[in-house]
Amino acid sequence: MSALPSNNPYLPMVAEVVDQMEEAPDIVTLRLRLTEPHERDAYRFEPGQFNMLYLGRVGEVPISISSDPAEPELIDHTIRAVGRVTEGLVRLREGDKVGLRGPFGTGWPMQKAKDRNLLVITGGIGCAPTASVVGYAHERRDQYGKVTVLHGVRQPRDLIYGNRFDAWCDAKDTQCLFASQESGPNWKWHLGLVTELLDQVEPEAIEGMIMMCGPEPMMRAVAEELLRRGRPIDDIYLSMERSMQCGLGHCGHCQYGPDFICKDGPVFPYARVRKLMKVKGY
Amino acid sequence: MEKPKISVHKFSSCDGCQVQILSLEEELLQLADRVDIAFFAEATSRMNPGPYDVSFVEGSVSTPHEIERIQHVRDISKVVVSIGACGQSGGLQALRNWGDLTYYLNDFYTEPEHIDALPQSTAFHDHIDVDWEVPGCPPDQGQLKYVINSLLSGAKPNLPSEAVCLQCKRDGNVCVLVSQEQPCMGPITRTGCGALCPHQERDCYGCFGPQGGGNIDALGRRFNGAGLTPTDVVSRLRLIYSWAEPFREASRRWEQGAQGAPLPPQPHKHGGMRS
Amino acid sequence: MSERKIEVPVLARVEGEGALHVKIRDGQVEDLRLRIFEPPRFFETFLQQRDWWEIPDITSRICGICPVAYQLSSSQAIEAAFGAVLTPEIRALRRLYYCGEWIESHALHIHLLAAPDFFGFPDAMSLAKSHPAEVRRGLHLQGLGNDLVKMFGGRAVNPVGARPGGFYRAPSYSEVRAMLERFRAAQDDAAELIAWTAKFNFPDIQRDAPRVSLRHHSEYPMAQGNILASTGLEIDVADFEHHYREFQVPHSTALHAHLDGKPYWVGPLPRLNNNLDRLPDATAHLLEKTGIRFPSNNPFHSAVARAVEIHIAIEEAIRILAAYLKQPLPKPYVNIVPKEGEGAGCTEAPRGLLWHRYRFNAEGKVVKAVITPPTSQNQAHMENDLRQSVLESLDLDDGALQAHLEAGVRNYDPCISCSTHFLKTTIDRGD
Amino acid sequence: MDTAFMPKEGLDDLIRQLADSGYRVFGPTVRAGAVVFDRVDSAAQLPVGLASVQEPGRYRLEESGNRRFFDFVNGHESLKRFTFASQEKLWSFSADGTFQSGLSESPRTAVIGARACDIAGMKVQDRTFLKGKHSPHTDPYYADRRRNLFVVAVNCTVCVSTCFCASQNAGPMAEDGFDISLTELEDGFVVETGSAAGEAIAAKLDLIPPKGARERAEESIKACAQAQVRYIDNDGIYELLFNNLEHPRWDDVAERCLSCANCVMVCPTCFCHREVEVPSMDGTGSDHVRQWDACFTLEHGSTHGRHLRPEVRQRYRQWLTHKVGAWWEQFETSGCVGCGRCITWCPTGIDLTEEIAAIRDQPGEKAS
Ligand SMILES: Cc1cc2nc3c(=O)[nH]c(=O)nc-3n(C[C@H](O)[C@H](O)[C@H](O)COP(=O)(O)OP(=O)(O)OC[C@H]3O[C@@H](n4cnc5c(N)ncnc54)[C@H](O)[C@@H]3O)c2cc1C
Ligand code: SF4
Ligand code: SF4
Ligand code: SF4
Repeated sequence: MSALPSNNPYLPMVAEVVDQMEEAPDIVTLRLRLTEPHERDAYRFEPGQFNMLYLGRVGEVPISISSDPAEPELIDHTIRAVGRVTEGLVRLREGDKVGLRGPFGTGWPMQKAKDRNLLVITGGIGCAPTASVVGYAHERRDQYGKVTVLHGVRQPRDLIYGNRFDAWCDAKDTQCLFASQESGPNWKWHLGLVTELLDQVEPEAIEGMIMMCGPEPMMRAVAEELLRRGRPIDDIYLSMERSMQCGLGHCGHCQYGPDFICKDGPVFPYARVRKLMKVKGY
Repeated sequence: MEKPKISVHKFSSCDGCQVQILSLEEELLQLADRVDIAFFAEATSRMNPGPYDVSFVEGSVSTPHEIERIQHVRDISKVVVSIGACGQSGGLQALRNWGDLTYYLNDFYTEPEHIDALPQSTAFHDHIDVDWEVPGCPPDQGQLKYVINSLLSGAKPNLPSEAVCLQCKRDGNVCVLVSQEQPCMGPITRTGCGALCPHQERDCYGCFGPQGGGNIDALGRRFNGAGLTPTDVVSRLRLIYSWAEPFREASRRWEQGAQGAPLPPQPHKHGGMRS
Repeated sequence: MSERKIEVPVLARVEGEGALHVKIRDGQVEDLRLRIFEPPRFFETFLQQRDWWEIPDITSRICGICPVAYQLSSSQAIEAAFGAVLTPEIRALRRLYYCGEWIESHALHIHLLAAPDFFGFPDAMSLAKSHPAEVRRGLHLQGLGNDLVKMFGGRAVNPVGARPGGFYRAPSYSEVRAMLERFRAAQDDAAELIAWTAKFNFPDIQRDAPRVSLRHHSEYPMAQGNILASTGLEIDVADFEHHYREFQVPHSTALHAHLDGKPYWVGPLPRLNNNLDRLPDATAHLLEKTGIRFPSNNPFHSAVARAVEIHIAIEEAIRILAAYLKQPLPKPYVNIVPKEGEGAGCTEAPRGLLWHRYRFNAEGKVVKAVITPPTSQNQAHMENDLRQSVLESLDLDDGALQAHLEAGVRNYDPCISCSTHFLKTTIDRGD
Repeated sequence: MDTAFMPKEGLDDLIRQLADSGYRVFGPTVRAGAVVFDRVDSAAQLPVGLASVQEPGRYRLEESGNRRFFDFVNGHESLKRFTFASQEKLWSFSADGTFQSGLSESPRTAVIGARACDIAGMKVQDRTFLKGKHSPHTDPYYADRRRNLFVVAVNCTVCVSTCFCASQNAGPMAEDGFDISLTELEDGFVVETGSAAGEAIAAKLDLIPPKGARERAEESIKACAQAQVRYIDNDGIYELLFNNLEHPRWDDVAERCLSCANCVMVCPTCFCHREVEVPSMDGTGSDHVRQWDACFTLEHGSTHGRHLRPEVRQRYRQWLTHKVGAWWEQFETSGCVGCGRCITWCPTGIDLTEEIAAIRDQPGEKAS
């Protein structure tokens, strides 16, 4: 009989929390480091990829990598506590251990976007996948043009990514615009839909590579608006989210038309998913 | 760190849910090491009046006094977990909700005027906010352990709401509905038991309550196709979880009249058949 | 004039919820009530109109502690009503199934409910710290009994495999073989358990009352036989209602039951006392070695009786399992053809006689159901016992007296949840 | 080895030889009125003289009137349960933060009576679970079982009303993917080998030259294919279904679908699974377990506290469009091998071939 395979993609590696940063009341960035030196040395990722993080005795969830691929030893995950596993993950402290499998999936088209402006559109509450894009471009300022970030929320209190947005707004050649569907005290930005922000940015921004992450109806509305404005569909990318159990294209939970979001995505060209996104309950 | 204080309280019930805890064998001792069993009348003479971190409540609410008691338990407990069918739906004894209490009292008691009973046997969530519900008559020990362990780890217990059929098939059972026309409730019943009835080669009778996304009327039509009358269908739905909303409402629909053609349609006519 | 009151608002380590009130005046028991506040659940009423085949699934929910007893008494009554006769093989399987419940229920009672009293602990979890091996042995026996029930019914509480006429499924060869091995391995544990319980520090008391149990011509009785009283009365189970009477007594809220006009006693100790000549040899030998003289009228010896019955059940299970391996059963039930009629059934629940009677219409739907659980039968005798205990122990302080009385209640393993019509009594709202 | 012939009695010998060579031998046996795979140690345990009558939502075993072993066609179980375990521990976690793989060399297992559609189903699952053109990762648990599986195929000479393997190019004859294949005739079996392991076992059997048996066997297999009444028209099926995602037929089927997932569970190609945590009561470790899952459950598509597919029609549509449509895009094959199990074992008798045909009959319709 042949020997058992040594390489088991279902088996987590061990990672240690080396830093823990609170972004907002229920959003935490965990900086992780693989404990095994050879695993650490071999680990590489791209912006937009994700890991499966395992919390002992509780469970495993997909979380995007939000740090810079140039420093693969330190892997950041910005996590919002929404349920069983994530609520436990955000309680972890320096020195705690988690299981880590990854990286998985295809990332943002950062090569294709070289020398171009970037239009990053996010929605909902805190959108980690796009953070990696902005961070990546900021680290390589000479390779990318202007970065424009449009962020839409339902109500002002959903705008909770405070520190990070402040840093982005202050960065060179970066513009941030916000929209809220409902008004509230001290809301000084746009009142309305994130699509309406497109009127407020300079035309060159819209000419850039477009990368989106957020609720599907929002992404679809923005993408369709951009198409109406004559943007080519090939310039529009978005990151999708589905339930994922394995990250390997085996468990079937993220099966989406002809794709598995975990391996064929999570970042897709809009053209690939446009038709299905229209269908309720797909 | 101080051990979390847990308590177990009984209301109108058969005690079976508590027995599921008492029969955890070695694991009962392990649990006792990890928590302070502050109140559990059936297991210990120590009776700490509270407050508690987690209270497990068994049974349904069927007397005025029980309303007061469950409210008190809620007041003195951080987390309240209802265990079992009675607590989740009023239980088997909610069958009386379909009739008239005075009939039951007169049928039963020589001096009914002295009996303190509410007209209906109801779930805890009808009276207080319940944090978690563990289904089943009785609940499954594996699910109970999972919930206890989750709460002790500070994690939300997510129990699946799918049909019994999935576990039935994982276990390799033969479908008694398809192979023997037994009126199996598995397709509309929530998983958790381990598909015990089909394993015993009999029909499921719904003791874990309605599944999350089932189609009760279609199964009723299937039973109809297997020879059950609408009255029989009502009776299938009105057993252990008769007062859980999906079964309650569907049984009312079936009481009011037919629900369309029996299933499956015979003989075959359409489509992918070479004639 | 002195007055003492013992109030036990919630009896601990009993099954179900009950309370005990005692009022002592001038050295006399003025009032003693074992109060049941289990709310009514109307089982007998909502059995009406249900189909015959649903009954065991419903009655098992009366009591989560002895569901097998309920299923089997129901099934017997149904079979009697419809004239169905079991084959000897199916009857043997039923006995095997019942062995599981006896073992499980008795082991639970000895270790989790009763034993802590004899060692001065509040519960078995504390007892396990000083007597880890004994408690673990007990829990494993309990588990073994549970697993035997599970072989037939998937789970030990409200198992699902029994039906009128037998079982839905015959256990497989491999299940039975594995079970047999485990039972053989448990024989020593059961023997040691008898010796262990016999050394408990028993109060020396005697309680006289007619002992009532089933009596079978050759076996230790479980689910077959006549009803026998130590007074000499022996009747068919169908005649039980002619001798048995429930009635109310002044100054007590609880309903009392008499057999031929007298309080009586059911449960493991009366059963053992009545059937000492029906013990398997190995068990009889072990019982003799305890040095306790049987028949015994000391209710505390119920703990030994339970251990003895665990041993009997293990011996019996081994015998039946081994026979089954030689001849597995193709069809595990006899067909039932419903007809109009009436039938009674009676089996020995771990805590005593459990008697059912049903009347059916021609379609096999229930017209009337009567269920008489063991606890209600013991009620009158139990209160007499406690009354006597109070008088014998007046010199104890309140705490010790209460503990003594509670332990006395536990001897009967009253199963309060199953007090179906044991509740046909007034719950006095004035108190 | 050339084609050979094995008299009836040889079946017992085959079982013995497999057992003697260290395999756990599974074969078809009768339980609860149907055929299931169970451990066997003699041919007497097989369902000799039984045939299955299968219709939508109905399965019955009846006397076949002859003494053949394999006229029952199939039961609800396929080879899937031998390669893709319905529940298994992936790994365990200990309090010290380490992980222990749940992988252990699986026992060598021989299965007698796999049908062509079962083998086809296994080959479809290979595309999901084994690294290659269609999958970037090998599932070692699957791979290990797959490696230790010895398949004794049985070519179908009779079929039931729900069979349509011919339409899916998946049978009734197994072309490859077996170690030994048998075709049953009145007097014995035509035997072929498909692997070195198969050769080794066949060498120990008393085989004789087939004479005309091979031709007779081929005849009856062909007749079996021709007797099949159901089919799927696979022409442009991906486009057909994905252009009709709002077709009223989805509402129609939702009236009948119980959302019980039986179709998924019995399908030899469905591979969805979920991972669950089983923490130990002593508070130290836990097991990470996976089990078969299905797109018919509410939880399957739940994200952000909302159900992705709250309606039955959406869940049925997810299943069918993937199975017979998107599968072509992902795996270059249909996800349906025409075994008919989902038709027979659907409690309400939903027939996917009929649902597809209904959409094909009136494409482009929109739900009102
Ligand atoms: C590719 C990918 C990248 C992700 N990146 C991030 C990230 O960087 N930061 C972050 O905070 N979250 C991210 N998520 C979402 C995150 O995986 C879920 O919030 C998490 O799985 C919820 O698990 P839980 O156990 O905490 O909650 P549960 O208790 O399981 O569920 C809480 C709620 O979350 C829903 N949920 C469960 N699984 C998922 C899932 N896979 N996706 C979305 N919702 C789910 C449930 O339906 C439930 O309503 C990502 C998801 C995907 C698929
Ligand atoms: S036997 Fe019942 S639970 Fe099992 S698959 Fe059939 S319908 Fe579902
Ligand atoms: S199969 Fe159904 S009735 Fe049987 S135990 Fe499970 S949920 Fe209860
Ligand atoms: S979809 Fe149905 S017919 Fe096709 S392979 Fe699966 S179970 Fe068989």
